[in-house]
Amino acid sequence: MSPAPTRTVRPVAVVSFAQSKSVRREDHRNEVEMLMPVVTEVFSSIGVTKNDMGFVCSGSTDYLVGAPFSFVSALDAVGVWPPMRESHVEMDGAWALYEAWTLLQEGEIDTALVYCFGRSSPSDLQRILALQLDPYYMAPMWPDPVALAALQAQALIDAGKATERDFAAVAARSRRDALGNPNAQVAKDQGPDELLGDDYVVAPLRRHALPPVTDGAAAIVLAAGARAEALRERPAWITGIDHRIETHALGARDLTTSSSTRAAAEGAGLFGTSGGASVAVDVAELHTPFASQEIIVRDALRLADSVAVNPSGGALAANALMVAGLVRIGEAAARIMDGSASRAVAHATSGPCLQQNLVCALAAEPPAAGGGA
Amino acid sequence: MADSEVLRAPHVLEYPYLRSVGPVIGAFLTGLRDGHILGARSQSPDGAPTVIVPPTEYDPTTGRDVGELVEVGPSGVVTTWAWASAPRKDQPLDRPFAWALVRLDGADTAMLHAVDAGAPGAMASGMRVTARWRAPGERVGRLLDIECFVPEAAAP
Amino acid sequence: MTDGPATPATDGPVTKLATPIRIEYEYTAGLAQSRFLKGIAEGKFLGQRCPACGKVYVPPRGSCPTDGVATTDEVQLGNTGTVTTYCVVNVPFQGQSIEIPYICAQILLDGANIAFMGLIQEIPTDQIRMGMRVEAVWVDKDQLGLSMASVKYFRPNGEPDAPYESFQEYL
Amino acid sequence: MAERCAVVGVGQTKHQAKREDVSIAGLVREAAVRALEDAAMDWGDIDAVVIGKAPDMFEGVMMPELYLAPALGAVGKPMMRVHTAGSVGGSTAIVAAHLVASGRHERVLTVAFEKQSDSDAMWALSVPQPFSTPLLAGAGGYFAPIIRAYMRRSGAPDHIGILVAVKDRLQALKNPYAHLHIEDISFDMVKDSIMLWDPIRYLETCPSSDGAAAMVLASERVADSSATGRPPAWIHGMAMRSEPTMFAGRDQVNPQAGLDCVADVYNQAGITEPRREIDVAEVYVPFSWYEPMWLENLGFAPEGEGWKLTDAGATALDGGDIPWNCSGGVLSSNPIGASGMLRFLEVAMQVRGQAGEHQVADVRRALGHAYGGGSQFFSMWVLGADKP
Repeated sequence: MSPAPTRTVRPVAVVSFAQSKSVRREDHRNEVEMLMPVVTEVFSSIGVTKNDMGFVCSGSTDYLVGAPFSFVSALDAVGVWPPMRESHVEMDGAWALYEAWTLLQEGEIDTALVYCFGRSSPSDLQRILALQLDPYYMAPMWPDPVALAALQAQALIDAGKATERDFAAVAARSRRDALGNPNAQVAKDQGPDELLGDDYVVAPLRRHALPPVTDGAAAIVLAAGARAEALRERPAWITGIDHRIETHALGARDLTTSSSTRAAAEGAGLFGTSGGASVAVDVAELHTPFASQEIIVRDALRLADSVAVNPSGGALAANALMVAGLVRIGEAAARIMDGSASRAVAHATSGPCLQQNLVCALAAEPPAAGGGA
Repeated sequence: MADSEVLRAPHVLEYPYLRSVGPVIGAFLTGLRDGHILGARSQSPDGAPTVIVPPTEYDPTTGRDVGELVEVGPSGVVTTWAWASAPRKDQPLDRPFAWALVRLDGADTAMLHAVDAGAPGAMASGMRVTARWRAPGERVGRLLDIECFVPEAAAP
Repeated sequence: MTDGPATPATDGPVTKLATPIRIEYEYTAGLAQSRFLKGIAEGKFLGQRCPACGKVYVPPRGSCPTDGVATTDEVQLGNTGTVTTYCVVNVPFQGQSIEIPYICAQILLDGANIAFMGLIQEIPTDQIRMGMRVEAVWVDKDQLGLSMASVKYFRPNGEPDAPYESFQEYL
Repeated sequence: MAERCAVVGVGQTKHQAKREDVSIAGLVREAAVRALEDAAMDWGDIDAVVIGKAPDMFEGVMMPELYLAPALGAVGKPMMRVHTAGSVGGSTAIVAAHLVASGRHERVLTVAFEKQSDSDAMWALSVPQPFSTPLLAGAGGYFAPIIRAYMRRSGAPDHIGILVAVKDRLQALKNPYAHLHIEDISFDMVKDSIMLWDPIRYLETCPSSDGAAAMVLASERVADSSATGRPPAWIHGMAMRSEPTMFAGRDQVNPQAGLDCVADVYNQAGITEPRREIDVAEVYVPFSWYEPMWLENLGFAPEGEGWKLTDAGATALDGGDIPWNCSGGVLSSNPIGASGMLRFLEVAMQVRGQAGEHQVADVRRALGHAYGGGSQFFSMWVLGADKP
């Protein structure tokens, strides 16, 4: 690959974020009914309507619903009439945001709605996620995501990079921080020592190191340049965004590192031009469903010890499939929009053992025109 | 409307998928049925020769076509493992077992499988294991023609 | 389903792999569909009106697809409607017990602003027309249940055909 | 502000009912490798991969891009997965093209596929849900009443659908990749085929195929220095539009989303008289009657008069002034997730002069079209031989 010519990055910002309250089981609403109030809120909080949107992009998966084309009826929550520019990725909403950001770069449109939804409660997520695996060599054994994450956690332990107590410390901090998040599903004040008394689910992962099973939905409005400044006093500017995928063959990877997160962070400009030995953002929202994975991603992003990681509680407090990645971007942006942070980084993941990762760098100051993304 | 008024019903998504496997996976599955394990010759990104197990038509890192198939195993080394104390429906064994990535002798990548070790104390990364085959008449050409792996010391 | 479980090849190369998949779900109908089905179980069609555009949707899905707002205003519709368009099905489908040929029609219930697909019976297939007036025939009261199977079919109700102009915007 | 983007490589599989000789990865790689060879590139030259397909239940693999990443040389690169129902093949190409148009990447591989023989298309498309007892009539049962509405509105005679069915199958005989090669196709053969969903006859419907399509999209800099010896096919306009599946007063015969989408594309391409300015089109026609309907929706004929173009032979490769679906179209090959990309790819082949026996002479501009859902999702592009 020869280097691309330098290009101008158009400043694009998160100007609104809304999410449903995360619950174990959304008892009385279907997908559309769960999503609609979220879309309503993401618009009303900045005084816009769907008619102000230049593009709509969503993320979801048919396997959570158990029916093909499940994203189609979800469009009814938006009301795409008159016809709209619209697209859908069978991925976490974070990648829908990436698609929208890309389109905004071209300058023809100034706004985009991004949304996602996922109800994990109707079925057995441990079984559904086995269908993400190689259909010839892995899926026929029905390995569950906890088992695969446990293989990764054991590799971390064997490499001397973490201990079970480190996993418990991540879980304890996340659940304690979640006490301050009204949308969190699991929040409690327990120390690591107490958590180490939990049973193993798949050793070396104990109950506390696992994410909850969550139903939820989220939405973000992106706006470019002056439009962003008009819609929000303090927009959360995207200074860089990128994503990478690794091989699917677990036995051909170093499970203790996340090369795709590292490369995405470089692509998102997180390390700056200096190579950045240590990244000192104010807030990092990491989509690490298993406590052990936070250690890997934190290392890949070279986060300084001072960084507040997952002040929302992260995926250990609420982990709606297809949603939790976009929520990380929303939570990080919210810290900037409310003035409590100036620089933040958000991360989303997909696939077994952190196979695919997206990194989004956010700041209160817009990116310098003419720089790399 | 109260929650109790919302209708619910069981829904089953079920299909007996029958997959065509192509030449490389097909050769591997044929080998399993006949009692041997095949890997594919390939090259790492820096050009070093490697053997991929289980073999795919392509290198799992570079995406390039793989070369000839060679026999590997049936013993190898556990590179990492995890103890499933309560196996789930359709998993390889119905008693507690270890999931493991096993790098077979002669291979450069590890494959996911089960190790029947009895107790977690019998497991460790770096330990040697060997394949426990199903009886020839029960083998049909699938990964579970190897019922599981067992610690090499415990093998007959 | 066209293929049964694989029968293993005992010799020769393996070319197929059987990987049966079964996932169990608990389906939740949601508020709007639940209300509609409870109406069906009582032998009536319940629609919902959009507070923004005033259109009546049946079956309701809880939101107006053009306005993106909740439809909460419930409307009971009549038992009669108009065939807007149709097709004659001459091919048997797995799981379908209706004798072929049969008529599949878009039916616009009186008072509704959207048509839905229904079965037309009690008329030879070559006599179905766009604009034909039809009525719902329900199963016996003790057979009514929470599904559209409670409506056995629609049949001509003898009224003169509706003029094309009265339903053309629903085509 | 958008950067120029061009197609510099195309590849497709031989489409057939069951590709029992390949795995899912093998099928997808067959198209991708051909696209790379056509672009004179190797896996390492590609910056990003965008893949699309219809519902995951066809193959029973959830988000199969995860499993397919190494098979498509995507390791270490950005990879995205698009799903917009039947229009997905077109939408996938457009998402990929925006990665170039935005200045993000210079060489993007885009792929779409379906391997529906691993299951059964009829099952996967209509998984029954609780509480609904759908009138089981298949896709034709959904679209046949819309076709009848078109016939009523336009006054089109009954034989128009037959003409399209014959024309596209004749053209498929000139496309070695097409699934259906019906050597003795004739008006009477179509007319006498079983009336499945009156007014749709068996031979007026599309087949169910395994297949894949792939393209390499490139920046102006890369396209200008392309070593393939074939000219790039430049994107002159591209657009997507969606509308809800059902709403009061919806026109399903001539959907507004289609009208808006094509107006946007023509505006970008500077086209005001499509029939005169477009030399060839590949349009998503899964049932024969959709040719006259889309002729109107896409502005080639006034409303109600599309069937007259078909009737006069205007859309035929042999002698028509605006040949449609020279490849045989969806009526001759239908790997669902890839069907839309095949339309986009075939017009690239026409513009680049590589369509072989089904090549139209001197193609300067061509329209590729895909649609999906209940005629509600549209994606289109116009390619040209000249740099826009």
